[in-house]
Amino acid sequence: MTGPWAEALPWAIVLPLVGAALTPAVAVRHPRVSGFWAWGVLLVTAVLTAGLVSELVARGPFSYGLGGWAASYGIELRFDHFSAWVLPLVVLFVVIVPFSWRYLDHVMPDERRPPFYALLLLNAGGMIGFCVTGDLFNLFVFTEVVSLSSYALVAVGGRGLAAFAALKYLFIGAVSSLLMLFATAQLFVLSGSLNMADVSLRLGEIGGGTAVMVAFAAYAVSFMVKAAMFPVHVWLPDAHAIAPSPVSAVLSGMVVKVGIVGMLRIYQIYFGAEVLELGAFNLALVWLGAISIVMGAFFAIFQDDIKLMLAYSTISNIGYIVLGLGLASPYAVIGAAVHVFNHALIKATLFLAAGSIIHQTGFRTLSDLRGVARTMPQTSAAMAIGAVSIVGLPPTAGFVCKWYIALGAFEANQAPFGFALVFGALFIFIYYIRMLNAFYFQPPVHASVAQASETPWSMRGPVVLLASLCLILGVLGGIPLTFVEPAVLDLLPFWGQ
Amino acid sequence: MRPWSLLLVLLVALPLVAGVATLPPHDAPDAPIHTQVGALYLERGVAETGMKNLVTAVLLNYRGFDTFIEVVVIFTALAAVLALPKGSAPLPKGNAPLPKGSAPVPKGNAPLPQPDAARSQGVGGARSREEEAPEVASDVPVSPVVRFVVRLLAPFIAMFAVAMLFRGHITPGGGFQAAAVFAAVFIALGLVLGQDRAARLVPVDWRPWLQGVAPLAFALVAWIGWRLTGAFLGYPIDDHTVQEAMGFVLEIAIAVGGGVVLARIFLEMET
Amino acid sequence: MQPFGLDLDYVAVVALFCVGLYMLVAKSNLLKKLLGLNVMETSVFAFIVTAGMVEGGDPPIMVAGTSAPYASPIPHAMVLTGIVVAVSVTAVALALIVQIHAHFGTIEIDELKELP
Amino acid sequence: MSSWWPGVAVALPLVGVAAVSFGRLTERWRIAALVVPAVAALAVALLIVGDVLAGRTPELFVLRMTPTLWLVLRVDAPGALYGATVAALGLLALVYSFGYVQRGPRWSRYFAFLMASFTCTMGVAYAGNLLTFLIFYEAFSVLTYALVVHEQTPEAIRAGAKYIAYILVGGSLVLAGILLTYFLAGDLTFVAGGFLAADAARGQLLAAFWCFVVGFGVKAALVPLHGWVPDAHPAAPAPFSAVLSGVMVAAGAFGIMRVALDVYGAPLVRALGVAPWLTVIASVTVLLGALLAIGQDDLKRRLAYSTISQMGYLTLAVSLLGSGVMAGALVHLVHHAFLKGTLFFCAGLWIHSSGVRRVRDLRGMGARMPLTAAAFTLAALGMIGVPPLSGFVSKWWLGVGMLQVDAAIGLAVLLAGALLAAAYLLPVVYAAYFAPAGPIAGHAGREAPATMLAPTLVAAALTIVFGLGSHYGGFPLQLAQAAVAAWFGGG
Repeated sequence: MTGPWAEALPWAIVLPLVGAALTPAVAVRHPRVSGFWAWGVLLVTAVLTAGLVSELVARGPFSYGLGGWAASYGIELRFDHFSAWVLPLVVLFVVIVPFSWRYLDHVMPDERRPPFYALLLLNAGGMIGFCVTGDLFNLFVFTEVVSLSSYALVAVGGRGLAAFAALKYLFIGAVSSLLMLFATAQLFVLSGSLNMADVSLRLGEIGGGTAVMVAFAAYAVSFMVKAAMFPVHVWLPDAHAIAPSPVSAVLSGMVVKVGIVGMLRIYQIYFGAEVLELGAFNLALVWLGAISIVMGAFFAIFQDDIKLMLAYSTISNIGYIVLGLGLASPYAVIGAAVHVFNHALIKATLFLAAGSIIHQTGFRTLSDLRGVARTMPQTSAAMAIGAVSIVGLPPTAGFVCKWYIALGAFEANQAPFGFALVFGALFIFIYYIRMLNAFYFQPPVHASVAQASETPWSMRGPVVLLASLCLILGVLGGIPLTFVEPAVLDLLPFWGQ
Repeated sequence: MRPWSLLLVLLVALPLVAGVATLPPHDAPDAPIHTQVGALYLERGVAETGMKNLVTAVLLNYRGFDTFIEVVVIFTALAAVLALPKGSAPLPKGNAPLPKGSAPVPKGNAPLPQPDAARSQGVGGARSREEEAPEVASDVPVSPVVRFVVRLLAPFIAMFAVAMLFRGHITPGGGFQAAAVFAAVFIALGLVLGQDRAARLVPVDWRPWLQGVAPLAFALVAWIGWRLTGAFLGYPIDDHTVQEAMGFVLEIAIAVGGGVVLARIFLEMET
Repeated sequence: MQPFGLDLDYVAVVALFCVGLYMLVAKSNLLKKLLGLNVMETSVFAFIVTAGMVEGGDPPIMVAGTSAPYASPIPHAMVLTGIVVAVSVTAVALALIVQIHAHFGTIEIDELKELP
Repeated sequence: MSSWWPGVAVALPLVGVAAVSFGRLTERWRIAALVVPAVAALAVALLIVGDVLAGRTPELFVLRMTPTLWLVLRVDAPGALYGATVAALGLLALVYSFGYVQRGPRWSRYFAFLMASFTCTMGVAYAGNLLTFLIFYEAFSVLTYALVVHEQTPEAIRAGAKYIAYILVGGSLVLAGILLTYFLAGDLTFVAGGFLAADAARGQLLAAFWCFVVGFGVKAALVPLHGWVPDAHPAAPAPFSAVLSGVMVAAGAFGIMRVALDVYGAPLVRALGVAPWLTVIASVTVLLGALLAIGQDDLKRRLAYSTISQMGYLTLAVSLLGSGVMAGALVHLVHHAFLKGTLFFCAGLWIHSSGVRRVRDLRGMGARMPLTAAAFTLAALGMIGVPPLSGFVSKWWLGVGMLQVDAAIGLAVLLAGALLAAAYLLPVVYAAYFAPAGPIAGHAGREAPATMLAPTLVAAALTIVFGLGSHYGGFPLQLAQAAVAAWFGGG
C-alpha cells in the first residue's frame, strides 16, 4: 500500500521534539555543543522529511494511524501535498541554525544556549506536526507547542522590552489558541469526532447551522491572529523586531504561516462538507488581504529600524497570500501557496542579513547604518537581493508569486486587485530603496560601521545561500509549483471552482 | 478603555451565545458526542486497552500521541523559562540595541528604573539566589508551626501522589495529577526550607535527564510499540501485561518528569 | 432547564469566557490580565467537560458499582491536555511578568506606557 | 534553429561582473577580464547578425520559469540589429569608462553594474517572449539605478529616486499588460505579425495596449512620461549617459515595436484604432523634446532632451504602421545610438578634461580640443540629418516610408524635428569653434587620453561609415528590411 518512508511519518515529528528534550542533557558539560546537536537533529529530520516527500511524489498522499488505530478511532497523521511544506521548512531551519551559532555570542551567555536550541527544535517539531496532523485536537496541541516556544524565543534576546513584546504576543496568541480550542470543542460536540476528514463528513450530514458557522468564525479569527492579518497584527512588529535575528527569520518566515496552513486545513473541512457560502468569505479575504498589503507597507515606510521595517513587510506579504487565497482562482491560489514558500525564504534572507549587519556594527537603524555596503559587501548584496525579491521584481523568487496571484486576479475577474497587487509592490519598494540608498550610496556616519568586517563564514554562508536561492527560485520558479499544483488541485474542488 | 472593552466583550459574546444555543443539548444520550467514537471507546475500551479507567485509556492509548505532545508542551514551558535572561546575570558584552519607535512599547535607551530599587518592593520574594543563605530561608517569614507541619506532611503527601499514580488506572488520577502533587510538595518544601535544600532532593546530574524524562519515555514506548505492533505508539491488544507495563512506564515518567519540570519552573522563576 | 431554547450551562460557560476576556482587555495589571486569561481557559474547559456529560451518567471508569450510561471519556482527556497546556502558558507568562517587573519596576500597563 | 550563441552573447559580460566583484585580480587583469568578454560578445553578436541575414533564427531555451513559460532567447532580425548595437556601443562605453571613472572603492561597483546591465540589455534584445523581455528589462532598469546615482551627489541621489520611481511604475504597467496578454492569449512568444486573437474582448486588448505603451513609454521618454530623462543623464557618468541614451531609452521604443508588431500585429493595432493617438503622442514628443532642448544650458541636459525628441521618431514610425517607415525606424535606432553615443562621449571629455558642463563655457574648445570638437560636430551634423552621414540615411528612409503611407503630418514632424535639431546642436558647434574664447578654467585645453578619445572617434567614424555604406549588405538597412518583411509580409 505505502512505501517504506511512510513509516517515518511520526518519527519526523518526534525526532526534533525528543532532540529538544535531550538537548540539556547532551550539552550539560559544554553548552555550545547544543547548537551542533540541534543542527544534527534537524539534518536527520530533513532527511526523513525528504523521504516523506519522495513517498508523496511517488505514491500520492498517505495516512498514518497512530497506535495502530484506524483514522477516526485514534489520531491520524496525514501527509498530503500541503504537508509537503514541511520539507522546505525544515531545510530553512537547517540553514538558520548554523547562522545562530556565532550570532548568539552577543545575545546570550553560553549557559542559556541549550534551552534556546531546545526551543528552536520544539518550534520545528511543532510545525512539522501542525502540518501533518489530521486531527483537530492534535492540531491545537501542536499549535501550542509552536506558539509557546515562539513566545519564549521572542524574549530570549533581551530584558524589559523583549519580555514586554513577548508577553503581548503571548496574551494575543493565547486568546487565539483558546478560540481555536473553543471551535474544536464545538465541532466535537456537533460531530462527535475530532478527525478532520470525519468531521467534514459529519458536518456535511448536519448541513450547517449557526454553531457550525460560529466555529468557523472562531477558527478564522484564530488563524488570522496567528497569521498577523491587518486588524489583528498588533503583536507582530514588536515581537519580530526585538527577537534575535535567527528567531525573527523563523517567526516571520515560518511561524506566521501556521495561520495560513491552519486556514487551509479548516477550509478543507468546511468546503468538503459544503456547508459554507463561498463568495462572501472569499470576498472578505480578498479585502482583508488587500488592506493588509497596504497597511503593512504603509507602516513600514515610516520605520527607521531595519528589523521593524522587515516585520511590517511580513504583514504586507501575508496580505498577498490571503489575497491570493481569497481570489480563489487556480492561478491565484497557486501563487499564494508558492508565496508561502518563497516569502519564508526571502524573509529569512532579509532577517539573517539584517542580523549580520546588526551583529557586526551594533546599529540597527537606517540612519546609523549608512555606508555599510562598503565594509560588508556580501551581506549587503544579499540584503539587496532580498529586497528586490520581496518587491517582486523579476527574476527573483518574489516575482513568480506576484505573477501568479495577479494572473489569478484577472482569471477571477477581479482585475482591480491584480493591478493593486502589481502596484502595491512598488509602494513597498519605497522603503527598500531607502534602505539600499543608505547602505550603498551614503557615506558612513559611525566609525563602527566604517570599520565593520564581514561576518564569519558560519553566518555568511547561510545568508549567501539563501540569497542565491532567492535568485534561483526566481528563474526556476517551476520548482515549488511541482508540490503546490497538486495541492491546489486537491483544494480547488472545495474552493468552488 | 472600559467602554471599548465592554463593547468588545459584547461583540464576542453574541456569536458565542448564538453558537452554543444551537448545539445539541449537552446531556442527551443521543448527542453525537455520545454516539460516535466515544461510544466505541466505552464499548471496547476495557478489552482493547486493559485499563478500567477509560480516561486513562484515551489519554495513553487511543489518543496517546496527544499526551506525548502535551508532555512536550510542559517541557517547552520549562525550556522557555530556562532560556529567559536571568535577573541578576550580567548581560553579555555588546548586547544589540533595542528597537526604537515601535508605537505601543515604551522606548528604550533612556535610563530605566533600577532593577534593585524595584526588587526591594518585592513581588514574590524577588531576591537573587546568590544572596540567599544556603541553610535556612531566613527571608521567607515562615512560622515554625507551618515549617514543622509541611516537613511532617511532605512524605505523606508524596505517598498520596504515588498512590494516585498507581491507582490511576481504576480511579480518577494518574500521572499528571501525581506530577502536580509532587511538584506541590517540592514547592512547599522550597518555601519552608529554602530553595537550595529543596533543590537538593534531586541530584544535579540527574536533572537534565529527569526534566525531559516524560517525552523521552514516550519516545521509548512509542518505539517499543512500533517494534511490537508495527504502529507508532501501538499497544499489543492481546497482551495485557505488556500493555500495562508500557502504561506504567508512561505514568511514572509523566509523574516524575512533570513534577520535576513544574518544580524547576517555580525555582527558576525566583530570579 | 432550557429557557428560550438556551442551554443555561453553556450560557454560563460563555459568561465565564466573557468575564475572563473583560479582565484580559480592561485590566491594567499584567497579573490580572493573566488571571483573566486563566478564567477564559477554564471556561473553555468547562464547556468541553459539560458537553461530555450525559444525564445520570457515571464517570467512565469500568469498575464495580458503576453502570451505563457513562460520561464520554474523550472530553476528559482533552481537558486534561488542555489544563497542562494552560499551566505551561501561565508559567511562561509569569516568568515574563517577573522579568518585566525586575526591569521596569512595575507591572501596570498604564505605568509602563508612561516610562520614557 | 537551436543555437548556443544567443546565450553566450548574453552571458559573456557576466564574466566581467564576476571578475570585478569577486576576483582579487590586479588592475591589468581586471581590465582584461572586462574588455575581452565585451569584445567577444560583440563578435558573437555580429556572428548572430550573419546568421540572421542567412535566414536563420537562432533560439535557446534557457530555463523553464513556470510549467508553461520558458525563459527563451530567440534572435530575429530586429533583435539581432538591436543586440549588435548594444554590444558595440557597450564596448565603446566600457573602454571609454576606463579613463573616465575614477579609481577608488566605487570603481568595481561601476564596472560590475555596467557589465550586468550590459548583459540584461543584450537579453532584452534577444528575448524570445514577453516574459523574458520583461525580466531583462526590469533587471537592467534596476541595475542601472546604481549607475545613475554613481556620483553619490545629492542631485544624483535625487535623480536616481526620480528615475527608479518612473521606471518601476512603468515596469509594473508593462507587467500588468503582460499579465493581461497572457490571460487573453495563454502564450507570450513573439510572433512576427502578432499572436493576439482579434476576437478577444476589445476592452481588455485596449487596456493591455495602453499598459504597454505607457509602461514602455516611460523608458522611451514619450512626452508626458519623460520626466526622469533630463535629470538622470546629467547626473550619471558620461559613458553611462551614452549607453543610457543610445540603447537603454531605445529599449523602451524597442518594447513598443515588439508589442505593436510581434504581440498585436499591425492589423490588430489598426483595428483597435489606437494608432492615431500614438501618432499624436509621438509627434508631441518629437517637437516638444526638441523645443525644450534649445533652452538648456547644461550640455548633457540638452542632449538628454535631444534623445527624447529623437526617440519619438521610433514611436511615430510604429504608430504609422508602414513597412518603409519601420525600416527607417530600425535603422534610426542603430544610427542614433552611435550618434548620441558620440555626443555624450564628447560632453564627457569636456567635463573630464576641463570640468565644462555648460554650453556657454565651451567657447574656444574647438581650438583647444580639436579632435573632440570635430567628433562632436560630425555627430551633430549626423543628428540633424546632413548627407551623407548616418542620420541622413535613417531620416531619408523614415521620410520615404511616411510618404508610402501618406502621412503628411509625420513628414512635417520629421522635418521640423531636423530643423530643431539644428537649432539646439549647431549653437554648441558654433560656441566651440567661432565664439570668442572665454577664460580657461583649470587645466583645460588638452585632449583627453587615448582610451577615452579612441572610442569617441570610433563612434564618430561609424557615423560616416554607416552613412556611406548603408546600402551594402550587412549594414543595418538590410537587417531592417528583413525585419519589416517578416512584420508586414514581403515588405
